[in-house]
Amino acid sequence: MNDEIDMILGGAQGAGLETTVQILSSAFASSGLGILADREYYSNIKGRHSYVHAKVSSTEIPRSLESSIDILGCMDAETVFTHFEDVREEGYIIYDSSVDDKTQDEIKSLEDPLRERLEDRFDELGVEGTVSSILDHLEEEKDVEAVELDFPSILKELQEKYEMSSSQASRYVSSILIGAVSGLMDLEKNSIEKGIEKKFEGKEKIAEQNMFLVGDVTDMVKEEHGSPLKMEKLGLDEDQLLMVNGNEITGMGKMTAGLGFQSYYPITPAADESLFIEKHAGEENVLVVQTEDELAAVTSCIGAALTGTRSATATSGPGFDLMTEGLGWAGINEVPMVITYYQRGGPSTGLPTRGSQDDLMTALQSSHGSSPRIVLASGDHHEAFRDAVKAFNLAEKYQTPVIHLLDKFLANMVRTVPLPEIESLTIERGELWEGGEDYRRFEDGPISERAFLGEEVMWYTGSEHTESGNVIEDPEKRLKMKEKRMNKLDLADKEMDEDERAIYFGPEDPEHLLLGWGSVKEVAIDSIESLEEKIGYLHLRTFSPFPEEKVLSYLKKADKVVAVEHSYSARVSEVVSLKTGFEIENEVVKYTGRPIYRDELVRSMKDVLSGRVSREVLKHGP
Amino acid sequence: MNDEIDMILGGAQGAGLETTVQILSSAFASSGLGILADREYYSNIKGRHSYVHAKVSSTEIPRSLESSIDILGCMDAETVFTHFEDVREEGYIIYDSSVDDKTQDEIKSLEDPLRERLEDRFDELGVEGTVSSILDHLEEEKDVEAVELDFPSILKELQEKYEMSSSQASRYVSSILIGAVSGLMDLEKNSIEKGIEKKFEGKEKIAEQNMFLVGDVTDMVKEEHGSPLKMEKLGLDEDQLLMVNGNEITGMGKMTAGLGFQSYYPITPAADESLFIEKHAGEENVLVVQTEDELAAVTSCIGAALTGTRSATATSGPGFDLMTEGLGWAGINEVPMVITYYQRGGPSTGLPTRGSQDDLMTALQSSHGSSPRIVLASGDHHEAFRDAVKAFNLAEKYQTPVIHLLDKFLANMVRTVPLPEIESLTIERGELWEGGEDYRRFEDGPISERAFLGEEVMWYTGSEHTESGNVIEDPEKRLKMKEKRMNKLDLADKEMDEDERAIYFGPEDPEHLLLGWGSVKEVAIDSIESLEEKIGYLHLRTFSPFPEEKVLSYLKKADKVVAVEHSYSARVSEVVSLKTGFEIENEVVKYTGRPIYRDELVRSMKDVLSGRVSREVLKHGP
Amino acid sequence: MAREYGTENWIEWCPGCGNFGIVSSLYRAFSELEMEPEKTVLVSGIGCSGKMPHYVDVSGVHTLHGRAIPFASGVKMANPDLDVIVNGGDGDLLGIGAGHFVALGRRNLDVLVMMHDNRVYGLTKGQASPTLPRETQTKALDSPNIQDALEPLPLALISGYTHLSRSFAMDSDHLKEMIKKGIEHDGAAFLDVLQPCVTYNDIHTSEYFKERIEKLNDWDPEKDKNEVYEKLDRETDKILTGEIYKDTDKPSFSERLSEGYKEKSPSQRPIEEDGAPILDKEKFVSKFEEFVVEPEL
Amino acid sequence: MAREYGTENWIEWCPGCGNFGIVSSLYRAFSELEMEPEKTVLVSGIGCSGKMPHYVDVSGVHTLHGRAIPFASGVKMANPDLDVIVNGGDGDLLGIGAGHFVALGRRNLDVLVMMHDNRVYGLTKGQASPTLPRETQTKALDSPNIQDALEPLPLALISGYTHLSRSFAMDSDHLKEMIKKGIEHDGAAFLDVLQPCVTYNDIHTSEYFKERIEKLNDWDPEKDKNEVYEKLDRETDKILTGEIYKDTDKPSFSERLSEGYKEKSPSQRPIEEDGAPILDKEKFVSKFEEFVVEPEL
Ligand SMILES: Cc1ncc(C[n+]2csc(CCOP(=O)(O)OP(=O)(O)O)c2C)c(N)n1
Ligand SMILES: Cc1ncc(C[n+]2csc(CCOP(=O)(O)OP(=O)(O)O)c2C)c(N)n1
Ligand code: SF4
Ligand code: SF4
Ligand SMILES: [Mg+2]
Ligand SMILES: [Mg+2]
Repeated sequence: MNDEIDMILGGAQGAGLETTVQILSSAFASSGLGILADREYYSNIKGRHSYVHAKVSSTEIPRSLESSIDILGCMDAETVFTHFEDVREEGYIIYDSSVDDKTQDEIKSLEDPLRERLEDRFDELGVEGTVSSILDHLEEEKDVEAVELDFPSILKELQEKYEMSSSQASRYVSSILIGAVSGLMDLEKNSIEKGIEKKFEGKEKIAEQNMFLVGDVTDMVKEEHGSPLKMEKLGLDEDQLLMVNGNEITGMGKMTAGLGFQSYYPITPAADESLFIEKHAGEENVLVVQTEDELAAVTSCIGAALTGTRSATATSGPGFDLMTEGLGWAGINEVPMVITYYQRGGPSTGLPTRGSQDDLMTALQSSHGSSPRIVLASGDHHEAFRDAVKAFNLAEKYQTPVIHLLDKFLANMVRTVPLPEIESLTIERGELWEGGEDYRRFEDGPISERAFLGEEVMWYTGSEHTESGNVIEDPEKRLKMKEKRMNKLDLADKEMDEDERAIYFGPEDPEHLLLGWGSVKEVAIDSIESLEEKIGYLHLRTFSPFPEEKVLSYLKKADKVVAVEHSYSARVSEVVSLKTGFEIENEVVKYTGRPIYRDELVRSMKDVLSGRVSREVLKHGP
Repeated sequence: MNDEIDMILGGAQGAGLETTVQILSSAFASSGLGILADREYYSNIKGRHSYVHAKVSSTEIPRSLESSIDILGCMDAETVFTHFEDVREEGYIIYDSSVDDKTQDEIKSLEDPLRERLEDRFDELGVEGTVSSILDHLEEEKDVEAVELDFPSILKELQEKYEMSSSQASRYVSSILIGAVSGLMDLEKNSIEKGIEKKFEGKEKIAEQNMFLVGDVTDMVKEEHGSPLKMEKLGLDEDQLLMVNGNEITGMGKMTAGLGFQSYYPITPAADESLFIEKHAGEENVLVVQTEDELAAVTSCIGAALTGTRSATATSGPGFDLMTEGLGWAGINEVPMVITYYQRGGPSTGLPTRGSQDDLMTALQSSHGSSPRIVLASGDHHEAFRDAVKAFNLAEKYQTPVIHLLDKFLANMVRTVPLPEIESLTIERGELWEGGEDYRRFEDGPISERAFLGEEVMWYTGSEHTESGNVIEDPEKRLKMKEKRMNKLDLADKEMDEDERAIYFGPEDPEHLLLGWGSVKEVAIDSIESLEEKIGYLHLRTFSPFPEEKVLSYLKKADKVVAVEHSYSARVSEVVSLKTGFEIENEVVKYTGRPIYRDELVRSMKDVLSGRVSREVLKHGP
Repeated sequence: MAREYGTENWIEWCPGCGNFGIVSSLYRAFSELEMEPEKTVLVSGIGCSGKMPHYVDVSGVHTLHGRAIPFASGVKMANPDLDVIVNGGDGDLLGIGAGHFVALGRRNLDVLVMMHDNRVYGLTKGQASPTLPRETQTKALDSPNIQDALEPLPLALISGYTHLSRSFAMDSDHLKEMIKKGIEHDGAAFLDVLQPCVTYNDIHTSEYFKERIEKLNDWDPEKDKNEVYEKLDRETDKILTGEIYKDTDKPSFSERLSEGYKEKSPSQRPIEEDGAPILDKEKFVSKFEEFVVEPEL
Repeated sequence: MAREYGTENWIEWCPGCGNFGIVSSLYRAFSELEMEPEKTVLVSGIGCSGKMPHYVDVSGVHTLHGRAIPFASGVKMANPDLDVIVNGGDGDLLGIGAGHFVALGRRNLDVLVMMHDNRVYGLTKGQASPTLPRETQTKALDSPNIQDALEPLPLALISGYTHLSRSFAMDSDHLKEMIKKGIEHDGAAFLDVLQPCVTYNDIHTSEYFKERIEKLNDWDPEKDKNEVYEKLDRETDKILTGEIYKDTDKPSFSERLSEGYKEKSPSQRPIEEDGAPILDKEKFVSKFEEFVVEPEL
């Protein structure tokens, strides 16, 4: 019996992988297993290779992934070629035996560099290059068991039974994978059934057909291989869980916070959040508006915020660039609005469907001139939810824009999580105008009483202005108003608990320190636990106002400090240096856009802690 | 005899001040005097108070201004109210005696905060508040001599002589000021004549009328006051000088560099550069295109650069914000293009016609993801010219965008300068494709051979790409290409002389160090010379690649380091801290948008060096 | 009773500028409509035209160059009870802001857009604006304009605005009426205001416009688009003013939204009770039911 | 002799996508026109449509979402000897890029703009694009579209394009001809290509278009704008294809520039001689004479 299984399921974009994963995850979750699943795909609608890399656990909700896997589920030959080396000793490959003879040359969607590497690798391994030759090799060298399934004939059976065309039947490949995994792991039949019903709600016929196929394949696999990967069934200690990705949980957080207006212009990996909110607008009636571009997204969001509506927009790098002028306007006009910023691989269009943490400086420094902004960053689903709420509270409390940093990893990462503790949340709207004579929007400071458009007469302008919001160029008024605004950040710095802005994980009095933020959080925590050295992880949650004292106190005590980040140059080190003058000398970075795996982080940390290198660049993941 | 005169000439925007200053400057220059003139004005077309603050010298080209002046030339009562306290002991005020009875209440264009300060001040001084009461006060307290001229009757004379209408005559006020200054300083008649002829080229009649008026007033003033401010006439040691502002000299530099295409969208204080280039396109035939916005300005500039044309765009903060997405594209596509970035008061629309240095981080960090960029900053007219040329050389050498930072101070600052040494300039186009088979734009590295569109078939894309410029997501290719690009900056860092990137002025082995960049340069140099302490000034000229070693070596040796900048938070300290970890503890900043005056800098430096304060905020200038 | 809508701010425009005519017509229109100052929002861009809100005693949002329309859209969408009027320059709305100009028509959001059509970039000292005809050389231009002019009314027509009119800054009675009609229309309204810029446009002067203006008489604006397009024929030397087009059939933006929106707009909906989210645990679980898993242990 | 214009890159589009029809028509048009690969530049935005240049063996510039037109404009202005063709999506050109779309017309720059009109945002998974009619609910939409569609051809007409045509991705002969005409036209040309998106647009399918397309016959495109506008009447259920409008009188952008430009464009002018600036000291002094002062000492 196993308490943890790692797997990759792969296939061509648009060929049904999404369905496989949804049904399986739901089955895992309702069996009381914890799941964490990363989704990797090209900037492509159909045909390119995509895969899901998941960990399932019977003892906890998994926090990070391993580069090697127990199960490789292949919808096609490309998946075999792309991932065969990741299968562990004694692992399993589920595949379509009708592609046994395929070679990589026949797979047009394979990118050239991989093709070349494969050629070299096959030479090295002395493998002929067909799918079957690879499987033979794995069996010999690593005792990997092939779960051979003849997809065409399995589908044929379905086709005949339900009188469908062969092209219709071909859409059911997803269920072959489900069946095979279910067989190997001996999943409960009714948890799979529930998953299928949920997925095909209102389409009973289709659900039935899928169930048939799953059952069929499950039986075949069990018969042939038994259920070697059956999991212990301790289960998690909750009676209700959420199964969500980062886009969804963030959207839930925003709606819980009372979001009333969300503008967006479609962009990966942010758009799904807006679509999620639109779909669930429900009786809260959140108005979600698809604007003509990001210039309009940010400015309409500001306009809405001026009416007292909790307003936000969500975007990623290219869109954010276009929002920076608006951001400055919101700053000088003290507008509480939220930009939910999902980072992806840059620069420019870069790797639009891959993850990155390379926009930290962009979020902190973009937009000319200076005005206060608050920058939060979430490291997991739980933080994303809480930060989504907090962002609005801070925006309204300090009357200033808040940037909430997330990334593609989190956006698309599916996970089982405990229900958010809504009871512990508060909605803080900051200083509001209570009525009276002669309202002046920017009276007193640093925080003025805020009235909404519609309540009083007031003026706003992007130019330097008087307390009334009218343009002024007088030097002394300029000094006063600029200071008023900048002081808000100092106030926030005083009022916001440093312990919430930087969180420490690990042993008391660590010898060394790993420093990170955002979605390196969980792999970092898992990694320090795997290292022999006494090492802790300091997790940055708020970059502006920066928790200088707390961070410095940890940095100074550590023997070696190592920054870990998805970027070329460890932006977090730059920020730390800028804010504290402390120079972090070691870094582990990854900028292929693929997630950091626990084992590669552990390995690189060993290299760094031993002093062999001061910078390590991680590369795993196709 | 004097060897230096400080003056302010003021009047309503659009009332002729520009003419006064052009003619006077030209007269000064052709008399062999050095001149430096700052231009202050509102974001307004007509009616708001504007002024020119100048220093004229017979021994050198002045480098900085003083807050107090010898001559205050007033076209109207508002000028008297605004500047009367700046006149030195025994200074002169030229004014229109017909406004003797005016009080500030009658001047609607005066901003409220100044109005309130004046009221308090008049109370303090025990002054009644009319123009004449102020002059009386100055005469009593500071021995300031009023040069009373009855503007209406002087104009009446002109009107009668040349049979014009009174509204026509009113446009000649500028010549009254010229005449008065000319009288006080005993300027050569023919140098004034030359100035007038140049200004009114092709309009002989108008030139004549102005000459008449100038002569008339000169005589009146000399008769009444003599020429107490006559200057020594040593003259400067050059037979040809340029009299230019920063926009013009930068435009000249770009044209000398071989600029072929300049796109722009009008914005203060950048637009005048483009208009200057357009006007002088001449046989070089530079194509200057007014685009529909800055998104188009930057992207059309990139398009033009791809054809091998030296291409640039010029903008300021709000426009730059809109260019950041394009900048990232240029980065990943290794496009040599130049953005001439004139900083002005921010954030947002801010103080659009006032100066600032608050956009340093914006220039360095804007645009998501990371790609190399070179950032140069000029501190005076001479540097602006040389950097304009250098920007193109570096852009082409490293095949990457270059941002050339300037600001509003320099843009509008008129100055006599030696002719640029064109003989010493080179045009370096970097590695060019020499022909052959199978061209691939991004082959080898870090610098690839560049072919122009039109020469070979090639591809560009904002996505991560292969050597051929086709989209790729392969992780290893990604690593390679990203490194290739980032390595260019390391190469530039190796190849670019640190001594040109940071220049030191001052005594050998200074005890203390003043650190600055851009247009604080000259006032900083003048100031260290006025201080008793042994202090030097380190002038930063290149921010990326940052001259880390040289800067650190100076910083470490200094007892106290003081950053000086036109911004709220001394951005240069942030950059230094980010790049070197060195924390600069003292700063003198100014963010009213008015220039830093030598005396206020000296005063504040004394405070800082003595240890009384670590931060000083300068405020002088209305 | 008529109110006074002026403010105490010094007006920055050049003496004789057409903008004075526009602001005074606006005062009059507001008086006659008895606009509530708190419920009325003037949104402007950047330019001479953009300064307008500071001179009018209703709420004012002086935004960014080119972005008045999306700012205004956010305000109006979040609080449809407000009357929202955009003031923009021709550069602002049809140059840098042309994308938003077009997009507003597609939404038919109930906002009046007034364009200060002076054919130059006033505040940046007289460059050609998108309404300046080709080959025209105004004062500040070094050579004749090489870009063609956009025709604002046909562009608005194509974009989907449901109310189109034109008026002249110096004809206060007429302009006032057009402003009123624009405000009263339920949907996206566009008002092209011919505005002399006395400082930089020495061609399209007050006299120029006066000589060419032809007021629409007996013209029923509820016409087919083709007819309107033809009527606006630019080849003639006449400039039509008046209410040119009106479509009351096309639903306005808020009519396109759900019932719930109409009842309680985003700005009016409560979001907390005693500091706790309205969306409490129970509501949360039922709202997001499809994401809730109940493990069977 | 016809050349082959394909590349070796794997084509990313979904099987059956209309873009295959577009690219193959482009190959054919290029072959027939014998386009020189080095002198031909395809400029695209971001979207499924934006990937096009990678599949064509002429120079390709795959730019930013919405900015294909200004990128292309820079290329063409700096080197007018190149043939420049823009490929953009409907979102790219009429959503985020609408401002540039309009501005290109005002310049009448000699560029052909081909719009892949699939009425959805393909690459971002099927949101409504600006050409999707209101109340239409395509596959990926959660509720019917609430924004009106823009009409691309009337918009281009108003904007000043001097060549307008429409074709259908699945009618290769016709499309090829329209591409050729667009390339051959001297001035800004716009070609609206009806393009089925088989993955996200289940309404405007190949069949949908086939049923409605009416090819223009006996239509002389050199017509008055009013007539063209009327012809394009959107109320009918027909979709006209063919060469709809052509104006050869209006000077193209390069004709509007100085003689010097025509002789030597920015990309062709030498800027250095042996590493020294062409603008040497002597030339500098005479060029900037007005700024040179010769102090009389
Ligand atoms: C992003 C940006 N670019 C440029 C400017 C500079 N700018 C200020 S006003 C203006 C144009 C004004 O012209 P118009 O919109 O026609 O208004 P007018 O002054 O004529 O009323 C420009 C380009 C700016 N403020 N912001
Ligand atoms: C500034 C920016 N915003 C958003 C995106 C995301 N994006 C990529 S393609 C696309 C829309 C594609 O639609 P369309 O232009 O119609 O092209 P199609 O895919 O339909 O051919 C969007 C919004 C982006 N790349 N850049
Ligand atoms: S520049 Fe023109 S538009 Fe601007 S205020 Fe002056 S006259 Fe009016
Ligand atoms: S999503 Fe639509 S437009 Fe894009 S490739 Fe697929 S079918 Fe074509
Ligand atoms: Mg204008
Ligand atoms: Mg599309």
